Amino acid sequence: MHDLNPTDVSKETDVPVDTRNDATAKAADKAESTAKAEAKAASKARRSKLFADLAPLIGLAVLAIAFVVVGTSSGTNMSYALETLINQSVIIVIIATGAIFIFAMGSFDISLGASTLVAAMVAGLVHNATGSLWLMLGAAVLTAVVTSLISATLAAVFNLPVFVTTVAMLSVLGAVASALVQTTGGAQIRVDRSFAREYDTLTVKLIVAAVFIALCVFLFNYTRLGRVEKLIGGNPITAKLTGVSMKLTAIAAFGIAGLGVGLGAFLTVLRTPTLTVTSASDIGMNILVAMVFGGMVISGGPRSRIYAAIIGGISMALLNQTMAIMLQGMAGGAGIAQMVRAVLFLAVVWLAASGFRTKVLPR
Amino acid sequence: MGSFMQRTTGTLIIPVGVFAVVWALAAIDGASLFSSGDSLLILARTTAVTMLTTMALAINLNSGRFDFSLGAMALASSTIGAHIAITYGGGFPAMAAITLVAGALLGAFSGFLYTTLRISPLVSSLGVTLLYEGFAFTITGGANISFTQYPELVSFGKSLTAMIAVIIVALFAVYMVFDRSRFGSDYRSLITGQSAAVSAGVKEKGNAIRTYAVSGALMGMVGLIQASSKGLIEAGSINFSTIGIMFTAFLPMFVGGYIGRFSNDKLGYLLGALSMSVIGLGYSALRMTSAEQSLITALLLVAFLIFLSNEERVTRWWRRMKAGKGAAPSEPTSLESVGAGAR
Amino acid sequence: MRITRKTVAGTAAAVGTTLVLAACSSTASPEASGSPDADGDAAALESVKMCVLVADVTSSEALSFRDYYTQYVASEFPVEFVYSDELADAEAEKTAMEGFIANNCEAVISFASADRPTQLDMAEDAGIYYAVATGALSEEEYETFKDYEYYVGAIGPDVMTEYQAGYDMAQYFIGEGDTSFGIFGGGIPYYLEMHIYRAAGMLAALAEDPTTSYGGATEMGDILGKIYADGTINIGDFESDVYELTGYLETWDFDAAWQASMADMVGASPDAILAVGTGNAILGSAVDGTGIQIGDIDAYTEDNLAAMENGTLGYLAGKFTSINGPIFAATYSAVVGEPYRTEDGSAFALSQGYWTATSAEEFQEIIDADNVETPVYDADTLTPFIAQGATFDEFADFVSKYTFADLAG
Amino acid sequence: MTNDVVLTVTDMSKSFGVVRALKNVDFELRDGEIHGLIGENGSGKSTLTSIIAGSQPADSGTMIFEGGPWAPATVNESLANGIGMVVQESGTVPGITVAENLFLGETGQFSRLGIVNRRAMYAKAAAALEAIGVEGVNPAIPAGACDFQTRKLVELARVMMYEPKVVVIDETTTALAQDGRDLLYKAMDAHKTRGAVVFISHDLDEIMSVCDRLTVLRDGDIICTFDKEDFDEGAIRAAMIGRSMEGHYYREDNKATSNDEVWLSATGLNLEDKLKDVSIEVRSGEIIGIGGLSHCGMHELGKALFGAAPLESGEVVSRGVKITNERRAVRHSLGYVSKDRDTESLSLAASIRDNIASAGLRLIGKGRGGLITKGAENAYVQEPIDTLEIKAPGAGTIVSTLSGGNKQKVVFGKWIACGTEVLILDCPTRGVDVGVKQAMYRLMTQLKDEGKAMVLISEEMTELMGMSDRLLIMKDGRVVREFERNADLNEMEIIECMI
Repeated sequence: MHDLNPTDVSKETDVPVDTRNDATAKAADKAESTAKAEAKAASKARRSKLFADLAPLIGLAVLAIAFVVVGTSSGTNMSYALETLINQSVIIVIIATGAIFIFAMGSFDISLGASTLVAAMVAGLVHNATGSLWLMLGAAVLTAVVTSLISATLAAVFNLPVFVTTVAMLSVLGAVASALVQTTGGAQIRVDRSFAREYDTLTVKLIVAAVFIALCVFLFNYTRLGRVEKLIGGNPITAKLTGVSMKLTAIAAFGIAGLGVGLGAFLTVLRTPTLTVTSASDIGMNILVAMVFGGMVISGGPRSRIYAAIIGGISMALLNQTMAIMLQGMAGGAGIAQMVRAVLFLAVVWLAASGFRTKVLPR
Repeated sequence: MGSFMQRTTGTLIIPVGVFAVVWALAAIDGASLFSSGDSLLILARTTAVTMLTTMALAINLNSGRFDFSLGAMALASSTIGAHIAITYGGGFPAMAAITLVAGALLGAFSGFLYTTLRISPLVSSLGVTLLYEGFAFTITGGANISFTQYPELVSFGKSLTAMIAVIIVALFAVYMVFDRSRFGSDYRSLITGQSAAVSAGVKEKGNAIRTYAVSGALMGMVGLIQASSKGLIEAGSINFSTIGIMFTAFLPMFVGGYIGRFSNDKLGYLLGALSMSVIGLGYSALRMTSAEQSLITALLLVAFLIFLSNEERVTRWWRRMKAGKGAAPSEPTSLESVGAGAR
Repeated sequence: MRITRKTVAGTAAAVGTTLVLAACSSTASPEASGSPDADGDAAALESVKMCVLVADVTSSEALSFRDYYTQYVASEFPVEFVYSDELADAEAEKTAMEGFIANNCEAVISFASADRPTQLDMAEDAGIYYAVATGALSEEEYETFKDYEYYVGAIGPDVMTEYQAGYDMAQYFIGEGDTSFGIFGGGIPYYLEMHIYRAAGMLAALAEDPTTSYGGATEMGDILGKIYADGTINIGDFESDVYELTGYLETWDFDAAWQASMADMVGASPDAILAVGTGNAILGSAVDGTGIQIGDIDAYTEDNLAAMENGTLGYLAGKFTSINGPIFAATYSAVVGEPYRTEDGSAFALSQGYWTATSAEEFQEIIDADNVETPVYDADTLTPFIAQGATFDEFADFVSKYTFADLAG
Repeated sequence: MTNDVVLTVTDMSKSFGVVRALKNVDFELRDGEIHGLIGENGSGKSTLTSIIAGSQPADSGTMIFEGGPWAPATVNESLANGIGMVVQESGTVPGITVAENLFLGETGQFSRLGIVNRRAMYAKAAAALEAIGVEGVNPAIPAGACDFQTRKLVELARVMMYEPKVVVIDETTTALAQDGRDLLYKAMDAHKTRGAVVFISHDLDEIMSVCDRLTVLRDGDIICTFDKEDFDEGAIRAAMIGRSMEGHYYREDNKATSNDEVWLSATGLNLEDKLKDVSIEVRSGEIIGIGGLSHCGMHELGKALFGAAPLESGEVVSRGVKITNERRAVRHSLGYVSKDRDTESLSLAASIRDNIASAGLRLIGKGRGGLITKGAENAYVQEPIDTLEIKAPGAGTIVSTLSGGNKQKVVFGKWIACGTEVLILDCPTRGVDVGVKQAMYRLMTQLKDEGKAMVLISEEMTELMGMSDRLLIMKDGRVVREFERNADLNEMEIIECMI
């Protein structure tokens, strides 16, 4: 799942590189042509890179336009629709942004949806027991971070492939969730409605999102953590031989992702105070789609972008709403909507990957 | 290679061990694994389904290609098959044939998308999953396909002989295709020597598409069996609700990879699937809730992974000595490659 | 791949075509009946946009209900129905509600019960009418919401009706002289309320025999309590000198363990299998030819008819196709300004039960009497209760006369 | 040897982007000769041979092979029609059997209805291996289970199997130990009776002893062709470099010097069969050379000294600190340059900036509470880029687009920038051209003068002799002999104890 295997890249540029090798210190012309060649190659790389980075934004723009056009033409209440847009994307965006720390390292966590549910349930139970908002928040974050760290430590200590570890985690958490529900001796964990409504406001959501995303952007772009994660994602061996501790980095990454899940779970409780074993069932895959939609390279590495989750999350919400308006309640509409989603998804990914092709097929 | 004894032991220790343990547990609980007359049928049927799924997953994962769309292919192909068979008649033969062909085509298309778009296979499989789920949904408008009025279409999944036949034929076919055929040796050369093989003139794109097609056909068979054992097809499953089946294939896949070191990984997938099915019977004999079941299965998976990775550590030296199986064709299913395939 | 104008064009095309495809298919939508500007602030009497929350879009029951609304009612009344997608959980319900509100629905008829309170609050805040078409609010929920201005009310089997349905089913088979039973508990482990009450009803019916009890419990309350505590049914706890509980199955996992349990239940060849729901769909092909009869609570569909004809389905309690006619009438009436309120001015909570068939003939009568083309709740029957000044009591009386005898007899 | 020409290349040119890899080259290969091609990396020899062998087309020019026009589309087509090539980087596939490797992409010949007849395949494979004198290799075992040398010979066998008229052997010998080389030489000699051999090598001595004629390329031009009788090392080297090397290529002094304090010491290192009770000491201002055949364990030693090998026993101490893993190593200013640059020392998809900064992120963040600003980072990165003269449009350039030499400079830059005191260099000049090589040697000398400690692991004897203060020779995981730097070191003597 290495997006561009180092070896392949070198293969592709092998011969030209060879012929460019002997810039003997004195042979000026040669040196020049070498520089030129590399300049050319580099600027080409830059161009395609730029385009690839823009692709998700283009997608976002197209979708936004489509949304406005379709919305207005079918008399949609746009202001409400806009608010809805935020409501529906903010949780995904938060969790996915945290998850980018995991994916940047080339790791893959499929259990995020399940841990969101468990964290939300614990938070709900805690609130019902204590009636405190802050304890509930704390419980959500704590639970999520702990579950996340369990996967991380399992994988790190026994050096298991993270993905499969999280596959196991997925079903463990599922079992935990149904156990938690059983404690209430009922179908669901219910948090007091009026309490939830009181805090289920745009302000709360935007504040939580802003704070967490700011933190992530800072850590990812302005501290060592983000850099070493991209390094690991790009080439784990090199990272190790450059003195990066895989285990510690992994644990840090999963910690942050856990924090994101915790906050997401917190908002989930506020948004839907009735939690069942099926709650948050879509989140796990949706954050994946959101990230990729936003231009995240699923196998991580230098091209990881912390903003991918935001772009992708909003794009998806836009798309879903547009489709909902257009296919209002026609039989099989959901199916068509999903097929359209698939095509757009593939189109965006294809553009985002353009300019990073290799001779052999990507893996 | 190891002696015949070692190989036999290595091959059989897991299935036999599992059976012994489960049987003992059931006995302690005063229950029997084969309480009802259908137990054997169920054993065969679930073994078949798990084995086919495991193979479908493994043949691509060996090449570092992760495929979320397995369940979607099973769903879409069986929906197509059933829909046509019910609308235009033709009975079970038609339904079976169409389902398998549809599966192969869906697989090939998935491979075509991946090789043409040249994006990460995992990502393209996400798109394909959405596409095929949506497709199946659109065919029936989201309604389940029920066979209550067409019992003849679902007799197949109730026949023990049919299920055993499926297992044998599939096993033989997959073995011939991947271990003995020209396609197979190209396929295996691409696994560990992608660039070298390509520069030696192996057609990677075509090989990949064919592999996906095989995987699709296998899942088509899965869809067929499930349709006939459930008596309905839940064509309304969307939003990735089909990916679950893939997760059931991991443990048997690792078991298969382990067994493959001693004999052949394909045989390993069968034995792995068999072990899982026996455990399944055990769950029901011990009357466990589905929560308990998923918990235990998960713990088994982790435990086995831990065993594998540490066994790798401990026996590294030993394995170097008997370098024979060091990088045998079956090896890629061991942890490293899944690490690479799905870190 | 080098990025060329071609690439971009290609992609643009892809995006374009998909959107177009979607657009076309939307115009092809069967629900696009009624004038195009039906929605929005167009005078309500002309046309009403009603949105329907459905948790289940795949069962034949759900589909027949849908057909009654979108094909019959929508053609008889100036109303446009907009259906939600399948709603897996509370989040999905909320998302769907948001979509409805954003798209100017004037009323919501809800078949989704994951989080009714939230739905009610959202509807009240948005000022659109909200009606419960299946199940009913719990006591305290009703107390909380009965005064909501935009809460129309609920018509449907309340939990007691569900309990009764289970009880009647068991009684029927006992009457047939059956003594050994299997129980299909469906969503009990998910604490699906109606399934739990139905199962409790079945056990209570058996427990009327003095030697019989479920873990010592013989009364509805105790039995319910035990099921809620266990989250399942343990046949080990079933004690009786007369009856035998030979097997129990729940959920729809279809995995090895589940299949084995099902095989056990069928293999024990009880006289009958009492299903809390979807029994024929799940077990039909398994019991086919074993002589075991299924008692089921489902809908009057072709599949179930076929099953009853070939004898696998012995008893069916089911909602008839047009059962949701009255709630539509009440909702419509409310939208156009004549909501029904109880004498103390609160939203109504009316109960309706099932129609039962124990033979292919009865079954046939029922579907002849009530179907999408000629429903028992047809336009003429419903019109008097839509903004025609009918009182609440008249309406309640109209709703309470729901039996086959009342409507088709 | 007969003198009739088997292959003529006329006026051939090939460009990659703005780089002209071949400039109107004329080349002539005679029947029955072993024809050497020599020149610096990228002088065009690989490009020329790869065109001849069909792995890429020329931009212009013509080829005549055995009287007919020659323009193979693929390697396999070329092979099938009489010209085969054994390439530099290993072309075998580990996961499939030796036999399947021999018939890679060609297993069709054994298959009926798509099913491969393995017995026939193994038989033919065994025959092919014996034909080049390789015995005791079971064609049914996976290539991955064979040692590197055997795999190389399998490639050779794969080519020879087709009994091509012309065989191109591209820098294969670097991978071979003496016995392997002998097999190769034997095969080449034997082939002279059947056709001609084109032999590419960096090893001047080797090429001079093996070849009948040799052609020197430089910057995509053919400079001149020597006949065996007028082979002269000086002349050939001059022709290669196109100038007499001014200044010294290696260190100027002939004396072993170092400060007193020991900066890196390893005692009793054991690692499987790779390292057997190895102990070494490196002092400040000292360059320790470590030489041997490629599988003598010296590369493992390099990793072990950096804490990157799972040692069974023994310990590595640097200035009082026990080096137990890479992290500690870097924390205590050790640096490691791997011999596998692209896979172990660089993140190819990342920029020069990211790569150089990667080892010094803590330094960049120092004093800012770990905050890494663009400015600070650029400043940190720019210095090594300038001092090492890394040629690229900017620090943001993706490393994979750089030439081998510049890539290696980036690796050095990474370690120099973070103030590494102890540098472990594993084949630091592999695949690097003379110019960069010289720069590297100068840099090493400079670092030595600054008092840094260095371990230079290399397969190039001249380089080791030219740079080391002390030279340790390893064999089968043991240090067998130590040489002190002095004017009259005898290369033959050293090579003796390697083999």
